[in-house]
Amino acid sequence: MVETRTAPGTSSPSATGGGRRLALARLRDLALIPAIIVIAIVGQFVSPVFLRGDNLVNVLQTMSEIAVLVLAQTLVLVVKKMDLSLESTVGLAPGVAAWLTVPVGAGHGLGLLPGGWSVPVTLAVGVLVGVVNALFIIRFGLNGFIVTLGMLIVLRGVLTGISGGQTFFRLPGSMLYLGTAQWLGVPASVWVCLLLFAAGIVVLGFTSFGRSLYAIGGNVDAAKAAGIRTDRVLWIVIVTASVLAALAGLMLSGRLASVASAQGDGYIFTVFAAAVIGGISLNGGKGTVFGAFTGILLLFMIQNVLTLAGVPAQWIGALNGAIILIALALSRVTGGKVQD
Amino acid sequence: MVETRTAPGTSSPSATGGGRRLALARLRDLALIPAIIVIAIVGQFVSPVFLRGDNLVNVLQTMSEIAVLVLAQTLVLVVKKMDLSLESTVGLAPGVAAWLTVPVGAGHGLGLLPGGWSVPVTLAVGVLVGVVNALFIIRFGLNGFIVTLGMLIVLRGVLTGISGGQTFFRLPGSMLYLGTAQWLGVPASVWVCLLLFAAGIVVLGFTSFGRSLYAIGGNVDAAKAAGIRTDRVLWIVIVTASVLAALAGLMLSGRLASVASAQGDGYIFTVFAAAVIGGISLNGGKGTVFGAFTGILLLFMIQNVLTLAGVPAQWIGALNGAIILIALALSRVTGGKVQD
Amino acid sequence: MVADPPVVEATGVTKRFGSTVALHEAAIRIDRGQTHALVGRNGAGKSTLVSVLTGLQAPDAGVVTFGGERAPRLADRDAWRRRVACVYQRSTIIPELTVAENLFLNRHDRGRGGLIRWGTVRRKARELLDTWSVDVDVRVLAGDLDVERRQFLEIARALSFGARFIILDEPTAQLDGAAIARLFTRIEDLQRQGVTFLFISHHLQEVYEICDTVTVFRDARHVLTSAVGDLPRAELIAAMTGGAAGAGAARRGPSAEAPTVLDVSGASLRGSYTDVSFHVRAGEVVGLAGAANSGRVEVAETVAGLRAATAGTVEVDGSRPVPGSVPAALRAGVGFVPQDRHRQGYVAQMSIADNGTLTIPDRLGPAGLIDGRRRDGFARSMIEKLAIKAPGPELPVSGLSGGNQQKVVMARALANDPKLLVLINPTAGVDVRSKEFLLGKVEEVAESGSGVLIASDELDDLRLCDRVLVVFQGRVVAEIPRGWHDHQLVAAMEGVDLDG
Amino acid sequence: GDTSGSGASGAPVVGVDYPRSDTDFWNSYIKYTPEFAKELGLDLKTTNSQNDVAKLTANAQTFISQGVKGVAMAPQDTAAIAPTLEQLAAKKIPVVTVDTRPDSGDVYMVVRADNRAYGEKACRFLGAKLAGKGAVVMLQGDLASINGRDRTEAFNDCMKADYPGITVYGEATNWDGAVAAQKLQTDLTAHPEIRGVYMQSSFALAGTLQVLKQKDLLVGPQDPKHVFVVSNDGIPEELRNIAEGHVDATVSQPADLYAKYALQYLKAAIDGKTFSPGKTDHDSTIVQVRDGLLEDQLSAPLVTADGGTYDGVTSVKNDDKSLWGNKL
Ligand SMILES: Nc1ncnc2c1ncn2[C@@H]1O[C@H](COP(=O)(O)OP(=O)(O)OP(=O)(O)O)[C@@H](O)[C@H]1O
Ligand SMILES: Nc1ncnc2c1ncn2[C@@H]1O[C@H](COP(=O)(O)OP(=O)(O)OP(=O)(O)O)[C@@H](O)[C@H]1O
Ligand SMILES: [Mg+2]
Ligand SMILES: [Mg+2]
Repeated sequence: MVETRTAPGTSSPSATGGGRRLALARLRDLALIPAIIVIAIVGQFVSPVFLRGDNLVNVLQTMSEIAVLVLAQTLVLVVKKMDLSLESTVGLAPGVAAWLTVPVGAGHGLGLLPGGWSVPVTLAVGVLVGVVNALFIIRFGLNGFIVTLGMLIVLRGVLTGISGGQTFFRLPGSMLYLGTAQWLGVPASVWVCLLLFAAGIVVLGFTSFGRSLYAIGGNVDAAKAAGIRTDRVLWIVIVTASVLAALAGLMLSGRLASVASAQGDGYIFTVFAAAVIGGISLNGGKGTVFGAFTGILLLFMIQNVLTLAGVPAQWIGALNGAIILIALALSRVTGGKVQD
Repeated sequence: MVETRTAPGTSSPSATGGGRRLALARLRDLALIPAIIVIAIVGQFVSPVFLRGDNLVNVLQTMSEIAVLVLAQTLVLVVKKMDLSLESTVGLAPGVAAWLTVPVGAGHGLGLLPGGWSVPVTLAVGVLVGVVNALFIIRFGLNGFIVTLGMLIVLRGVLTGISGGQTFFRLPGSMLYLGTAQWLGVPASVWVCLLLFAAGIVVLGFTSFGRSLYAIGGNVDAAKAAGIRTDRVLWIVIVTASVLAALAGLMLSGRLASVASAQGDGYIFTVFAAAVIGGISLNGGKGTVFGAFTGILLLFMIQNVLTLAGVPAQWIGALNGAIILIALALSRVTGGKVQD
Repeated sequence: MVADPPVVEATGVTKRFGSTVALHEAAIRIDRGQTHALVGRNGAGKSTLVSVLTGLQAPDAGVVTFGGERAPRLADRDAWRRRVACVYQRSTIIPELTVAENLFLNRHDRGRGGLIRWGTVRRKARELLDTWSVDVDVRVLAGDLDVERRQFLEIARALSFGARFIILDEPTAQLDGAAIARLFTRIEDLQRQGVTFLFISHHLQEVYEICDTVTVFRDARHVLTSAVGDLPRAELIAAMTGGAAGAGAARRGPSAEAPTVLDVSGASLRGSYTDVSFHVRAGEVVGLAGAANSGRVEVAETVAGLRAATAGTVEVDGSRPVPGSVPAALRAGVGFVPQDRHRQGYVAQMSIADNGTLTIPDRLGPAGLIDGRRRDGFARSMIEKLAIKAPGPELPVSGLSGGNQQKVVMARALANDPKLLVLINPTAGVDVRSKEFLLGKVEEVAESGSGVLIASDELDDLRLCDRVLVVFQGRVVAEIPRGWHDHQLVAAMEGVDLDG
Repeated sequence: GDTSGSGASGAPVVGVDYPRSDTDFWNSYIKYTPEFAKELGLDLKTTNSQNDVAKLTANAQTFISQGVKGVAMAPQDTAAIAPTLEQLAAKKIPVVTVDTRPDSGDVYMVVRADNRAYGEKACRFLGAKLAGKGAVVMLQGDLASINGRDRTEAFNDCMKADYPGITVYGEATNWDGAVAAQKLQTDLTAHPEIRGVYMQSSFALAGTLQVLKQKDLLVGPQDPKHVFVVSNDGIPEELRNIAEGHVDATVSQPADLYAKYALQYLKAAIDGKTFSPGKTDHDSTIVQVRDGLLEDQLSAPLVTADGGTYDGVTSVKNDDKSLWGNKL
């Protein structure tokens, strides 16, 4: 690059330098594709079932709820916040709906509302949790990590409280729909998940609202000075994330036809791992929805392969973790400093 | 402030303003003392047992191991890093020691080493985990949150792997010592915990090394410019934190006379909550060891009061979480913007 | 004299950052007792040389010697600090630590057992700051100080090491006139004691004021070294830019019947300014001058919608935008260049195109969608109009040099064809060439019928104003028409009434 | 002092530590305990160790501070409890453990059902139904759970010894319904010959049925595609599903009896009674499992729709009034 500097007055970066940086930025989006291909090949060696359509649909179906959480967390991370409480909302939102709608005799709900109310109640709980989070974080200026950590504990506690620790069964039909219906022969939850991701890609990539998320995450003062209503955008993002978590909870309860009082426990670790491996920066303003999708897809493909391979149960955890760490290190090599 | 501006040349912040800010900065250290007093009074109302010496020693003993973890996390947070893997080190370090030293017949260890090796092995595992973390974070420049999240999963998996999910018991005597011995009528683990905190207060408050932690957390470039060997300090901090976690694990295994394969699971939530309520900033460079101690003390006093009060089990979680959130909000009011 | 080895000499120093060559076989030689100026445009490599000379970074190639001996190992920070002290361009104050601790970081006074004696540390800090007449409580957090005090803290610390060679990298960028005078008195003291200085500044008059020798860097290379007296200002600028300096053409003022585009009346903001009233007409350029903390920045930010006045009104082009709302101000026709481009100006990792069009989402496509081609079209025309040096609109702004970053910020301010352009310190930290260019753009905008409000303490910025309003301690105390003398304006800004 | 050992009414104070409050089974236990305490005239203090043995130790210390005369606990980690038992023994506070047997240390009585028997009963039922061939999935709990391990080992041992023609796919699920469903789904895809599911706890119940439904395998027992499902715990939902023909069998853990006999043995200990091995008055046997450790092995019946006998294992019908799941 020295030669570009020799002509005085043309100290501009050479086109190739800029182009290379650009290409890297785009590549980062695809950084996991090689890893996914490798896993696919390994999987096929391990078991010929792996690449069969029904197994791939299985993978997509079982990851669909957590993928929606990853999408929610991605939105929050892009604006440089964090929402740990998503994992509790996954349980609480459908839990409250079940509590209110499951008849007294059948399960141990209160039966206060007819079954048709369950979906609106689930989403309303999502909105409520989001509003409380946003109040603490935006209005009172508290640190998001610690507010949502507190909320995680509180919400989990509330679900244990209302359920008495028991599992809600005999959910109303409307709660089961998303988790059980098939559209065009593919589970509805797979469609919902893919559609939400498609919407996320469009909104974050091709609308000015989405761009304002990156601007806020990158430099909130600059975003404010450029006329972006930063607080309003943050409110929308935090509440949307909670609603998405409630929706994920609805899908999960539908698929399992029940709401366990531990539903969602521990998900947040997977969600963060997927988002970060997928190229979302914890420092805000970086990463794409597509990248996040490849992140969670990779993790679930790995789990599927480990299950098919019949790895001894006691070593699954260590293997899974090691693969995550390796994926992380690799994504740094292929995609530049992904993690900052 | 307008009036202080009228005298030309003294556009300084008014002395009173500065003084007030100063007082606040000091108060932040003591921000939780009122809350602790309130809990003590409430506790005494709830049960006359609460303020009795043996109950208070109970509280100190049961919090001692997690308090050591809080100390470890405090060091790491002050330099603006994070170590989630501490909770797994608590289980893995004594777990490996037990695996190697417990005889084949008695427990299900390998019995490769004599019992006397257990303590050195525990600490060595702590060092090793710290070194791996430091390598990833400092040498390869990966994000600490995500590296240690990966490590959390891996280390937990390794413990499940070597133990086959079973609990190690019949531990060698040297492993039991710290958890069972009494010094001057008070459990040794209480002494160890208090001594470590005292050492932490002195090191972080009154030594150049300790101050360099704050400098690094505040502005790593500035610290470098001031001649601080930042990488070396970071290495020391990360490895020390892991060793402290191993020590906490040793104390816990000693007290329980066993190493469960789930030992330490979920501790990290409590550790973070305590540190942040105690005034440690997640953005580095802020907070004191004493503050962190009041944080964990408050949490354990609350738990003790809830236990004495016989709160219905299913509501303990929610209450505990709510109290944490309230303490957080209050510490913001009394101590300024604690959480940023 | 001749036998004396230079205090420091660097030869053949090359330093690369990825594909960027920051220094290319650069050299400098600084003799004992000299005050040596280093000038060059943004990105010429000055600060990089500083970090090489202070041992923060190792050069890729080249040799640095102190007094004829090779420089110490990079790890041996103490040895470096004995040889050279430095005020870095980027703040090395740690906001979470107290003033006292910042002054004595990593060299605390220690008592028995190696423990820090905080009392002694504080006393020494107090004494040190007293010699600089900096009036602060050494126990407050450094982050609570204003910019100027922080800068003095930085300077006082660097000079307190007792090194005989001191580097000052743009120490005056954050200071107002009185503070600069104080700093220069102090430098002259030390010069008399034989201390050697390397002084970096974009304010060329300062070079002529206190320096003996000047070295010019351009495009990562050493261009020339000369006695200051032998190098007239125009030649110096030519050396920096590689061409002759252009002279700004005179501009006609606004016509008398031009409509008012900004009318501020009776505006007050507690703690910042009181009862401020003024107006700007179409085609007029109005300056808001004043020292740091005078309230001029806050007035400008109020007009731009970043702050809401507690009393009074702001009317832009006949409408009253909602106070404290930037979007409302934008809609009313305000274009805005904020005070600090790094903090408020741009989102570093976003592209030039995105940064430049952040204020005009509605013009990029229907229903909030962004038409990538239309956006890049906008950006290309900006790049062309403002002569931004960049390979294309997709480049992240972080990849641009300082001057070009400021151009992007300016481009965005102009993107919505503003009726009123509000600029705060528009040329801060920008080299002479870029400065001329940016100010020329401002004049062009005024010519085309927009009003311009410039809040700045930079005389060069204010020179093109039709009127300059002087703000002192939150009040507009004077209005000075075009054609003032520097000392007249400076005196007004310092609150000294020359007319008695 | 001595007086602190009695409540205001003069009733003896006993402490009961609940192991966890996030499963239906233990919640039933939590519900029954105060009822029986009232019946037996005991003054009850309760704590909850939330499946954390460190918390259990702290709770025991709280009980000591509160001056209880006896403690019932259900340590889910049977090794780690030894120091606590020593502490209680030093204070001469009798201990009854429920559901688990401490690996070392003495207690007054162990009240538990035989977890190995659970696994064996499930194995025999499936073996009989599958006529000794085919494949089954075992949805294990958490590897860290002793009860889970007992069930796993017994199931595997029995399959290996008596039904070598049946392949067992064991999956660890961390007691998480979603994980269980995910692994079951993968196994059913990879091994379509699977004709039986043994889940070691009711946590996986609904998810398992959903997976079967999605795969069109939730069909009547006469259909050759039928997958035989054996659950564990005996919560009402399982009994209902047996009635509906979706679940074929479950093992009913006696939640009510756990609460009842834990408190009854505590009262006996306070009253100074002693027991010896042999039949009891409540259809169970006390066995001496090691020196000084007695265990009352309560019966945990296999529940089926027809109450039949399967390869030597008798069962009760799902609507039997004696089942705790039918008494809620
Ligand atoms: N942090 C960086 N990382 C990589 N490349 C950079 C970085 N900063 C600058 N560059 C590249 O180096 C080029 C040269 O920058 P420099 O500051 O020397 O430009 P310049 O000619 O001085 O422009 P101006 O006059 O506008 O300041 C920049 O255009 C940019 O592409
Ligand atoms: N750490 C770095 N990483 C990448 N590029 C860098 C780094 N530091 C400096 N550069 C690049 O090196 C070149 C020289 O930068 P330097 O800071 O030395 O310029 P300067 O002459 O001090 O400019 P200014 O007048 O703006 O302070 C610039 O193009 C700059 O962007
Ligand atoms: Mg430049
Ligand atoms: Mg510079």
